[in-house]
Amino acid sequence: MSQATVTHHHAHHFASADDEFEAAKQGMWVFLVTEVLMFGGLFVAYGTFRGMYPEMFHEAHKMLSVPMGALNTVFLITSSLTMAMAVTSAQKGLRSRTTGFLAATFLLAGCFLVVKYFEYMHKIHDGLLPAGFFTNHELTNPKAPLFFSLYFVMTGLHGVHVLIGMGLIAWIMIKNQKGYFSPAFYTPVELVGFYWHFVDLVWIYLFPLLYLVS
Amino acid sequence: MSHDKHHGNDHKGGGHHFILSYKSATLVGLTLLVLTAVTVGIAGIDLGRFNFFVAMVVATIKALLVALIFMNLRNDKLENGIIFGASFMFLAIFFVLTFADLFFRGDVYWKEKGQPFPPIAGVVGKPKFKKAWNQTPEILAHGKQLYAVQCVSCHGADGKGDGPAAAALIPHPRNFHSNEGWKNGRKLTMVFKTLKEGIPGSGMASFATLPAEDRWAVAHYVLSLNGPAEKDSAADFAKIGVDPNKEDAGGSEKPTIPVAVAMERMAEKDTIRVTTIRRPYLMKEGTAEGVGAQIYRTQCASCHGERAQGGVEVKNLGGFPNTIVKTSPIGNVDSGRFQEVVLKGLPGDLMPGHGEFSVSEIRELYNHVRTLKQ
Amino acid sequence: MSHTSAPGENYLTGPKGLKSWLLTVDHKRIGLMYLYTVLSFFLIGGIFALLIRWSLFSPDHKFIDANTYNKFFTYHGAIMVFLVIIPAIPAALGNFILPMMLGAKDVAFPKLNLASYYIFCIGAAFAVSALFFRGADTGWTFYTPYSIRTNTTVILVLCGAFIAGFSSILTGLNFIITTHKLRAKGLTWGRLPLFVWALYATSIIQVLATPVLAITLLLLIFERVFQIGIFDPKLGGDPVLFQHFFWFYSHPAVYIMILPAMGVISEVIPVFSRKPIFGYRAIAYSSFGIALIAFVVWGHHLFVSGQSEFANFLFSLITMFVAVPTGVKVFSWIATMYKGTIRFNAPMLYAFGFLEIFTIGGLTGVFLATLAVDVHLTDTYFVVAHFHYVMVGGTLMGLLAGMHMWFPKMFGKMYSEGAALVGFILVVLGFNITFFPQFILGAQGMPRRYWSYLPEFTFLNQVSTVGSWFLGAGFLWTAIYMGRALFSGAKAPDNPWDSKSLEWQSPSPPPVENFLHEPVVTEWTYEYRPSKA
Amino acid sequence: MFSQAYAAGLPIAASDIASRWDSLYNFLVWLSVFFFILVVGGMIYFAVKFRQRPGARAKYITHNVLIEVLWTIVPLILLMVIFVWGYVVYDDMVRPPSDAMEVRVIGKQWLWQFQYDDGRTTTGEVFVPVNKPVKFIMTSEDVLHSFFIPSFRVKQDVVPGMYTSVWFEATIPGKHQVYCAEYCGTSHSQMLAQVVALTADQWESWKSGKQLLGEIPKAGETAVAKVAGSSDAVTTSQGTTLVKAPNLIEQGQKLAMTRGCVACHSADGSKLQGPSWKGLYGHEVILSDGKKQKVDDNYIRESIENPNAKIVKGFAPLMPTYKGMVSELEMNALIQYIKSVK
Repeated sequence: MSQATVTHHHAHHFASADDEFEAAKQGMWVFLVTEVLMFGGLFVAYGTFRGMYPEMFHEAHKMLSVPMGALNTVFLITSSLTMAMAVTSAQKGLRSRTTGFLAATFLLAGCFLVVKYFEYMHKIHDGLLPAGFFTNHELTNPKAPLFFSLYFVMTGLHGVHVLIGMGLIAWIMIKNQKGYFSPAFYTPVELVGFYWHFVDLVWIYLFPLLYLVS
Repeated sequence: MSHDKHHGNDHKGGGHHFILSYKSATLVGLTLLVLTAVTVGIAGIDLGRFNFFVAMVVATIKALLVALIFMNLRNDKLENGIIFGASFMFLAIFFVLTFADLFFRGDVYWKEKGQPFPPIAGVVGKPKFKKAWNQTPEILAHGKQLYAVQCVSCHGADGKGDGPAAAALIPHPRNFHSNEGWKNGRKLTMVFKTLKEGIPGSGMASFATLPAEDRWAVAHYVLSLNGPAEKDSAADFAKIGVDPNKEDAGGSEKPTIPVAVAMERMAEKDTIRVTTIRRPYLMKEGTAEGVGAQIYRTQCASCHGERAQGGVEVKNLGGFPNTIVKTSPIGNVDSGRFQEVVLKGLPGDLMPGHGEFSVSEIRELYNHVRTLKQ
Repeated sequence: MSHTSAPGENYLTGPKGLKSWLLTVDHKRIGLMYLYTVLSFFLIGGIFALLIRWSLFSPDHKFIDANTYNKFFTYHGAIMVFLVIIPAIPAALGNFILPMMLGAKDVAFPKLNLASYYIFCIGAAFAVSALFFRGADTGWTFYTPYSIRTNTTVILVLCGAFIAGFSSILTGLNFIITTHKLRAKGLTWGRLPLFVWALYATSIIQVLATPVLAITLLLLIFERVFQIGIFDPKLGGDPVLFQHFFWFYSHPAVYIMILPAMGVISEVIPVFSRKPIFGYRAIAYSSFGIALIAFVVWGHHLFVSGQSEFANFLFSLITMFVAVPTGVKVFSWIATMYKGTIRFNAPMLYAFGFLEIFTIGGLTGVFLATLAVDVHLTDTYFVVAHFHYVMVGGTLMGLLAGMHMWFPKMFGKMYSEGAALVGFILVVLGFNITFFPQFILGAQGMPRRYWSYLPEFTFLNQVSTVGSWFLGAGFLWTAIYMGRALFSGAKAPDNPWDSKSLEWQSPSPPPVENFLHEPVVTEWTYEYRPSKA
Repeated sequence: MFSQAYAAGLPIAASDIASRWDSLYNFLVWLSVFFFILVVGGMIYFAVKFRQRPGARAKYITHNVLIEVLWTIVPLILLMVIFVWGYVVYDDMVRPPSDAMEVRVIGKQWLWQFQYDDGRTTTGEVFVPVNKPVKFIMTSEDVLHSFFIPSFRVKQDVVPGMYTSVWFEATIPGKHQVYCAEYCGTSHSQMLAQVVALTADQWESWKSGKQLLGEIPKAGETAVAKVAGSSDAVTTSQGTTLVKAPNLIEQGQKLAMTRGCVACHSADGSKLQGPSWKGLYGHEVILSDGKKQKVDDNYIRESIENPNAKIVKGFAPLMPTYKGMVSELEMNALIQYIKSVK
């Protein structure tokens, strides 16, 4: 068979492993569709309030730190790159290299969350909180608290996705170390890769929309 | 970008799996980083309304790179592309039709994009004054500037309460050159508090929209108009929630809630917090007057008359200053309804709610009213 | 893993014990578990319905106070919508039938299927747990800002609906992939049974719309917990925006409820008319037409909400188009009966019931789509009657038709046709007596969600309440004879209705992996040649 | 003829729009009856005629393009007719004539409050003249409500933080029932009110505030007794006594003075720190960014609550917020006053 130590049997209701792979992949795409629409709701709310109060967005976004946002963008994009490389390694059956790339992805995701943590702490300290708890006195626009509601909900939901992603990456890293994957079977690696790229994709939009309002 | 075409192992029945080469991946990754730099760079240049479009176009290019190459949609089955693409189509529907409402509601909310927000002097940026409650020539000068902009119209250029608008205002705006009538004492902290909260019912609005340091500055200036002010005690600072040992302008003053939010919170609490017990009416030993009678005398008699008979002409009760209303007698209602009316008031009928009474106090009051009506 | 059945063994008699059921990945067992769960919630929701109707028997002398009443109609709505009607046909019947109709051994992701079931149960547990705290009194629509202000435990119901939503998403995902990847040899798209088409269209809606419900409910939960203010006018938000969010899901959800029922009817009518379905392509495509239009009409729930006149214009116009594919389906079903040889078995009776009730529901829908007319009728009992005619008439009649149709396949037993006739008469009669007066009440101006009403509405309300007893009795009767058939029914043949679709080509009840031999399809599902009649 | 026959199921039609609405409704009813008979009648007929009988053979028919096209196109045309008809009536329903009398309505849990230009407020009853267009400008203090008057076939949600409006021209005097049609909590079903449409005589009495109105019957029913007496006050049929108050404009003017508005806003066109109110309402102003803004109720409200959102060109953003310091009643008075400064 292959060089894999553990042989993967495809489920009995599929005609072949390849069919199973295609089905799983398409399932993942459909799942990502649901994710797009879930985040999409938040973008609609964002568009609504930005359309209504453009000057408020302009004023409020200045409270966000562009360098931190940019740094996080770099972290996520790089992690997407390492993830893509992890998938390539898995496809080629290079186990330790796969683990290495996955670990790098995991670390970069961790860095992202650490930066996010400092950003959050800073906002909390300044009273830049969701509307009901907003206590900042530098922002004078009465609608400004809404910006921070959106900021926290959007980045928060994204952050939760990053956390879940980290869990998934850790999981396939362990599985990979146990020799579960081979060039013949690497579906989970590829699918987690999809998920991770999607998380990156959301951030690609969040960054300019929240940090770079003009 | 080149892709290594990799044939799956034969035993799988000839599935074709595309493997992205490390080189291509790196190239895409670098492109993405460059594009990020472009986004940040362009945000600094003012292109008017095009900033937004450029940012979105760049983001979309990045998203496409990720989807097509990292997620390999380029070589994937067409149906997967259609599936993923469909999500954006439906999202677009969501956007377009929602906005067909929100931005076409007559003139209710609609506002054209790109309206710049006019900057307010001294609002944005870090506090300039540390421990702003300590008077310095700089802060006094700053206060004078602010006074000229914010206060002159009512309080007058010299602070005599004779600004152009003063004549119409009742009560009249404060004359800062007089020591009379400072209810809370002529103290820095109390002026600061007034600036923050306004004086409801008078023309004095809240200036909580000004940063704390600006309010300190105005307070300094106002007090400087007439001799030395009273000393602020530690308790005074505590009252306004400022820790004078801290460095920044607000001290540990909890940053001001916008007045609007504060008012709404207070308003909301009042209607919910029916069980809050204030105890000014405890039976005094040795007096014949019961709790119910005390409450009635202090809280109800002014409108409903000594014997709950109503018919008193009342002015300026909550509604408009000049409204004259004859009150109605207290009706014969059961205790449950009585309690409800006392707690919540009769909205629209000028009867205010008294959420501060406890249930037992209301019961006493009810019994007293019943005896009055007999 | 791959357990092949011994001869004579079926999915019911296969692995034994409670654990084998609770941990099963067999779509048939999961389908049955869904069915039992859904029917239990139907019982609970139905009891609330009867209590509401009983409370409305007279304008005063209530046995429940206004707050309790508000909670009851909220439970009734939330349970019936989220826990009964949405999962009833897709998750219960669909799970059982879809893979069999496709000639597959199971759904594409059997473990995910089981997970969906448990997610559903967790969501349901959350929603129902509110009953034991301070309840919820927002109505199933959770309109802000009331849902932000109320001091009931609405958050539990929100969490419940949020979680149950994921079950719906995953089921939809599973069905889409199953339909794409696991069709039997020769089963081309053009040969697929219409029930599959309907479920496929439903799944697409589930996948596209439910995530928006998830984010809506999540935002509402945040609204209550973190005061984010997006939907709260006191904090600068917009309550009408919530209605957009909510109905972006909930209007398509109406089609999640009705499309599968239409699929069932499309199966029943040809089988019992011994004729091919009339206008196969038109019906199949109209399912997609409906699914697509479902996403662009939600604003017709907002005609008087303060929505812009421009949006009202658009939404009213687009809504009119829904009636066209719906009409095409109804006309095609009637045409299918033309020159057939019609048998009056229970499933066909319920198809008749469906046609009668759904036609009224559909036609009154046109009233509500018409801008001016909607202004007066919306938020009155007219709307209540309309959506009960569509959702109960549609989904429940479809479910009953489907249950009677596939009961022999599921359990290998037959029920008594006589008893089914009695049940059918009680249900259809009770339903019409209950809900038809509500059209008149609504036109007269009685608003919905009223605990008490003006005396002039008393008579019609009493008629409606009496009708609800018939309806309740009908369901009870159905439960009794179905239960009896389950234990002591006559043994059912493999294909009692002489149907041509794949699930009937397997034994009743089917073996664990559905078919004894891998099925190969050579003709259209509705190839009912007269020679066979 | 049809409409007479069916009208039994509808409330009294007390406005011109209501009669037009009834025609459309009745058209829909009879159209529905036709299609119901077509579908269900067809179903029953086929079920009986083609029931399974010995020797009967089903015919193999799969489709028929002509009939399928027909039953797609014909309903489509009908639906478009219905849509246009519905839209035309709707358009008149939501566009009040410019001379409509205005009453301000505030919905709160669980009552309706009405505020007139002459400064009086009533609760639970609103007095309007017959045969004159009346426009209600509505807002809510707490949650969503919906103002529903079946006799006029109009309904409009009342939304906190926003003004919506509804208008009608009553043709039948008497009391018309008002319901709250948007679920608003415990006493939703008790949140009722009456629109009291007054005849010309009664309306004069009400306006002068000098005479009792007496018992006013439900619209379409005859009066039991009509008491006309002389008194200082007008008694509503619920017994609330209303003493004459300054009218809404005067109240607004007073408020503008006591709240310090006039410090910056003149009523005579002179330029102070803020724009003068003279001739402001209903016109467009140029904002600081060059955009145009029509001055209407919502803009004034926004400018009071969130003054710096839309600054008129040539003025500095100085105004403090009055959000939370002006009640809904006062807000209405202020807007009415600003509107009156011509």
